[in-house]
Amino acid sequence: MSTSEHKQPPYMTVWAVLFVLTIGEVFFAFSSVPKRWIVIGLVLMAIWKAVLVAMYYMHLRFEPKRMWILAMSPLPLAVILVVVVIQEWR
Amino acid sequence: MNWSWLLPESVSTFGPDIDRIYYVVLWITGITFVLTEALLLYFLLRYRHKEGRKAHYTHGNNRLEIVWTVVPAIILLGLAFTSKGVWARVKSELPSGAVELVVEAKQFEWNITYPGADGTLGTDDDFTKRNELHIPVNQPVIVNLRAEDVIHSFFLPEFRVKQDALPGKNIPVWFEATETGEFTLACAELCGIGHYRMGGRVIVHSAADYEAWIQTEVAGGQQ
Amino acid sequence: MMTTQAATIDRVREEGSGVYTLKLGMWIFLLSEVMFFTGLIGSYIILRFAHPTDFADPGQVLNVQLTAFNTFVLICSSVTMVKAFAAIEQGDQVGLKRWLLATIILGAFFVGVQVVEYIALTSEGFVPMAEAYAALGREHGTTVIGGPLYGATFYMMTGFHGTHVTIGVLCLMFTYWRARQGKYTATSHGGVEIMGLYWHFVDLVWILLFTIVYLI
Amino acid sequence: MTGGTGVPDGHDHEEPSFIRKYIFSTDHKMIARQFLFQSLFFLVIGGLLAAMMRWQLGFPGQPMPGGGIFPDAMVAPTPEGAIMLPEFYNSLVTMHGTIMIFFAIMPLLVGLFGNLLIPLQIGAEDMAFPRLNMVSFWLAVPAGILMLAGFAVEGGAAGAGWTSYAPLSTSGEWTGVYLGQQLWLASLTILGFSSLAGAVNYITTIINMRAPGMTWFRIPLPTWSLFITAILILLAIPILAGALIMLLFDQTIGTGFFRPDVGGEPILWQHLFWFFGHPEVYILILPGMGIVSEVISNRSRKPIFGYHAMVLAMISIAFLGWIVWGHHMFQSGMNPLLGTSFMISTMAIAVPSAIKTFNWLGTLWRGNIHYDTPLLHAVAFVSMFIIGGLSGIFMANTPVDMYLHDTYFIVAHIHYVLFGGSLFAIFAGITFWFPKMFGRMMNETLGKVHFALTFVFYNMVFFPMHNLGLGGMMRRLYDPTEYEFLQTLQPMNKFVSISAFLLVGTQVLFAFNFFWSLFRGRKATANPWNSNTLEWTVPSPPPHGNFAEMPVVYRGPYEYSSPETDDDYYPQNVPPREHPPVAPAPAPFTPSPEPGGAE
Amino acid sequence: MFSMFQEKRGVALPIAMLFMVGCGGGGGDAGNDSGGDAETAQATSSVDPSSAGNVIGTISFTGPVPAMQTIDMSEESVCADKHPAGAMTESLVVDDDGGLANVFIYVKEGLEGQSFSPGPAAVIDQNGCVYHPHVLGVMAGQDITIRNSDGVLHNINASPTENRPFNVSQPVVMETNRSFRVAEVMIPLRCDVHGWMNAYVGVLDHPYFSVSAVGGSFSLETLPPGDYVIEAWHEEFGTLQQTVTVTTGETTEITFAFDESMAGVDVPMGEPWILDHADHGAHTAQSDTP
Repeated sequence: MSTSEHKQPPYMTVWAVLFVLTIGEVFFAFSSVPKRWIVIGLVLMAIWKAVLVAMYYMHLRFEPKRMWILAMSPLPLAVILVVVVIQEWR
Repeated sequence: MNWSWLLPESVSTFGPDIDRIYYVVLWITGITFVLTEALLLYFLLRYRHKEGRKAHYTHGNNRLEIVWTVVPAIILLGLAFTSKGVWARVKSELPSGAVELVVEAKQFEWNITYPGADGTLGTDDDFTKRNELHIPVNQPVIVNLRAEDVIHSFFLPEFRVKQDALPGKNIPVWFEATETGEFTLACAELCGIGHYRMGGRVIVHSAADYEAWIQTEVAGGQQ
Repeated sequence: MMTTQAATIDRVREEGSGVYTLKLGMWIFLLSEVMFFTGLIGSYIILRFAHPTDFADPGQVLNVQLTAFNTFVLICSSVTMVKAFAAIEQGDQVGLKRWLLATIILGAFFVGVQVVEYIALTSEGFVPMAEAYAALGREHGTTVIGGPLYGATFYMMTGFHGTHVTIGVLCLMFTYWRARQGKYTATSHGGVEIMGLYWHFVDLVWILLFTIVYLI
Repeated sequence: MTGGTGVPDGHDHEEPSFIRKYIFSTDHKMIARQFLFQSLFFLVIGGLLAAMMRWQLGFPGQPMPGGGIFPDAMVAPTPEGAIMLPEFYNSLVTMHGTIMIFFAIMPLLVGLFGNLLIPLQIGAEDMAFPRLNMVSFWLAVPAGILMLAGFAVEGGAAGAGWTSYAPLSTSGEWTGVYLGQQLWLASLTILGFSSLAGAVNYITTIINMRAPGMTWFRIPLPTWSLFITAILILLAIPILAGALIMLLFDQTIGTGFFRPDVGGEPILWQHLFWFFGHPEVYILILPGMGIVSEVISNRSRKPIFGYHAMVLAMISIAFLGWIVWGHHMFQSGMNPLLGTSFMISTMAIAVPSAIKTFNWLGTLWRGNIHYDTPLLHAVAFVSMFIIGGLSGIFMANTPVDMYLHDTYFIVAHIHYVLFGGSLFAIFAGITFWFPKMFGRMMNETLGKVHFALTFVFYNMVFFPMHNLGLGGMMRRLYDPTEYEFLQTLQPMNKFVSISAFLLVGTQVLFAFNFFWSLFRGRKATANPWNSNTLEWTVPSPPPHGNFAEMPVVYRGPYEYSSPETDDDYYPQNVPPREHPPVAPAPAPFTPSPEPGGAE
Repeated sequence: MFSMFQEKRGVALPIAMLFMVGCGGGGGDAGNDSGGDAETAQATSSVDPSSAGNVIGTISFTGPVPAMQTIDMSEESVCADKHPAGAMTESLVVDDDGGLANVFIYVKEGLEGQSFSPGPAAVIDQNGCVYHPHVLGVMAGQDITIRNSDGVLHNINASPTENRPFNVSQPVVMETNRSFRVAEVMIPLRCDVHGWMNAYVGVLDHPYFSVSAVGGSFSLETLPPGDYVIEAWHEEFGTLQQTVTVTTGETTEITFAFDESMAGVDVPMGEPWILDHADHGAHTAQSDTP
């Protein structure tokens, strides 16, 4: 925590990366890669962007570890819900 | 008044298996029930307040904790694993050489379509009966369960069969009668104003009678 | 970087989360928001998996270019928000107000674009009502693209995100008003930070929505 | 949200105006009392609805006594008298379930005890966000009004069951209920926001506002249970809210999420509902467990047996509770493989409950048990919860569930958990903390009589329901005698109904005792039960801001009959006798054992 | 349109939220006065009988007359006993000389600008698990006394387009009063407990309607002089129209001829209920699914 007391997080760099990733996503979505790979790639990029926002803009990177745990706690539930219910149509 | 904890006698092939599991559970829970409640009562009387007596000062006992964590876990999971076979057999394995019917539930009636003389559905000698499920004895029956409007539940108490009918889905349900006679068809899922009247009859014929019945129905339908 | 806050508020207490109460509260509220969007997005994923034919490939019905631009707007608003926070951390009142204003404008612009998009889509028959659904797509062909679930889930997700953005803008205005009164200082600016947390969360949700709804 | 500050505004000691003190109060104790009165009102309503249902079931097709007061949309006027209509019966089924769960039990456990106990037991002057707390209550009020409004609108109140399964609930064409169904959805959505506001408050308060020395494993069990409960609420309610809103759109603007006729998925509603619904079950029982632990430990003057086991059991319930929802859907056409895995996880979640039960027994063992009303109710909780828990194993078992699903066995089970469990815990809690809430003791004799009658009649009502279920009687039947295989059960239905009327009537005793004690009850001392926890270190009722100065905690909450003292109790804030009191360092971060770990 | 009345209720919701609390009662059922029959219900109107004329006529059906289907009521002994000869479906009732019954004849155009007020309540009786009459005409706002003479559970599920839908039940011998606010031709009624039970209600804002009796005869009496468009509606063969001129004191005679070629036409009617393959609703049900 105290490490970031004075120097500011690289807000503009993160912004640039987000911008590039968004452009990348759009082009990748309409590329001729097989659909499965498009989906995987897009999801990965989206997660990457989300993590960037959470880490730098929401300062998670500079919070005590217990805050990370707090913030991550609902994600397993989200996965459980979707993964289990989808089994209905397997 | 009927205070018994016995199930009504079952008339389907897998009925006895289900009942057996029920009675096993009944014994386990029954014994646990008696023991715990007796213990509770005993402690209440034995350790009731007396002037000047101080309670025993303890924060617990880890060995005990482990015991009463592990023992129930083993019993319960054992129960689960022993009974999952029956479940799979009833719900996910369809028998061969079965009579196929279509049961379409709608507010507030069961429309049962029979394959007719040729024994195949979808031909023009199919005929439909309202709230009357006729089946042969000692032969598996596959019911293609459907619903027109809302969710109903296809419940044959004596056969230990229960399956919700989902609109927009076709759910195959199988069972095999072991006795002839007349039994109950009921709706077990709240389906609206007339839910409580959405009953019907299950008539189990001997193989010969069933054939005869089909023939008469087909004949009746044509003229 | 929040230790100053935590110290002033929770000095003598048993140590809790290590962040000051207001911020902790916002984080916990955001957890429930996560679950809310889980419900909506999860239903969308499940329904799409169950009825693939009810949905369409990217670009057929939805205007990806416009929304990509809109995504960019929202990302920029996140940057301005975080700039506002950085400013007040240094006690820069003027910067705070400037950046907050920028965020408000960008957020409002995002909502505006979404409204325009809705109008265009409904005019193309892409509506949430099941019986009225008749999406002819952006080429205005004659065959209906996708099915009722497409319209319903789309408006459900984007609509609720839009609502969150709108609420965010209103809260931002409130924050701006307080900033105008000089309520925030270098040592006490919890309001700005939790406002930022909410705003970035909304941005984060949109990043996922944009990918899942528009691009996949 | 930018409104709240980190510091609760609890320090101003000038007398607030009547409005701020009794109506729009931000004092957690007042809000707790507001929840108490609102919930008791709804408890009465729910009970009356149940009584009407039992009339129809015990005496089907016979004119309802006093049925004449109901409008023609609810009853059929006949020469003999007014006979209940099926659609009205369906409304009763639905509203009884909804009101009891969402407007009686849940606000009593969470709204009342959460607000009352959390700040007092952790040594905080108030909730973290007092204004949010007030909002939480004042959202619950309109929600309740909307819920009851259903009875006043054309078509009557919601009639698709408290689970409101789609597509039955998607259109009045199926139920005959048009606007009522929408009011039901709107009401629950609003109530959801109320619960969320509460949950955020509880969690934040417990994490960040504990008095010095109040480490995680010195927190009293009621607060622990409410902490877990709040987490479940926080994560489960939003799912329900989403589903409710989707269903509302299906009804109003005609979307097709759950409507099969336009390609929607009715089973998705069931999954979303029960993904919320199972955590909800624990939301409804965990606080009860906490209260009972407190009462049993206190009244048997003995440390709670296996405190850590108790806490860990609750935590494991909080985790396992998320992967068992499918056991409500075994017969719903769910993928049978899912059925198997859900059966296994369900069996697993029975274990923590067993642990807690044995620990309660262990607490009573070699105790010094005082037979006060709270203890009687608490013990009733344990013994009834045993029955409820055990009967659950039957339905958890998929093959057996094929027969028992949607029969009265389920009805018996849920009432053994929610009435025999939660409600007895609530009686225990109210009688136990009544002095702290109102500064007066409740009448002991009346309390004991009320307990005895309630306990007997309660079992007369719900135990036979097991047998009804085994006889094959389905739930939510307007007239069971329509099935001849159920006619043999009719005598038992009569018996149950009569017992039910007696049970409802008995509650008048409680109401009388409650209000009589409110004004005439014996004045209560600060610590009438010789308890250890912090709420008893302040006057009854506690002043605004609770603690004169911040208390310092030296030990766990259940140090009863400790050898270190001559008394049989040892309050958490009493400095150890041997060495002089050492207050913890006022440095911002005293390290503490805590899930999540300190840096 | 199904979704349309949903939208209506959607709008109703927020408003209802506001002042729902106060208003008591279960709505709908005002009073319990049973009344005469729709045909004889003399509506008070501004028309001077002395200057009025009549229209009478017959409805004929040409083509092979399919045998009427018998209804299997064995489930409901109460009703079965009331039909010793066995109950017949009423969707197509033709007598030997081709007179078509259960046709709804009404003045479609020509009465613009005139106002009429409804007469006493019309009665629709559920007797022997059959609606009597099978086709009923009423005026907007006129009470309809729905009677259950069977004493077994019936539910009356009305799915109109313009009016408020309702779905009420009658578990015992009893009466319920309902009314439709605005004109609508036709509103289907059905009983979900007995799948075969259905009826149609034509709601008009004037009293000039009639239902063809067995044999196909009908009459529209005391019409003011003028030109009218008369429409005949049948649940399976759709509608026929013709123009007549009514002159004072005269009785104009017209005939409508339905034939089997018209079977399966899109019958103008309140939207049929979802997924109904059971009977007449079927053909319009398809147009429902997107």
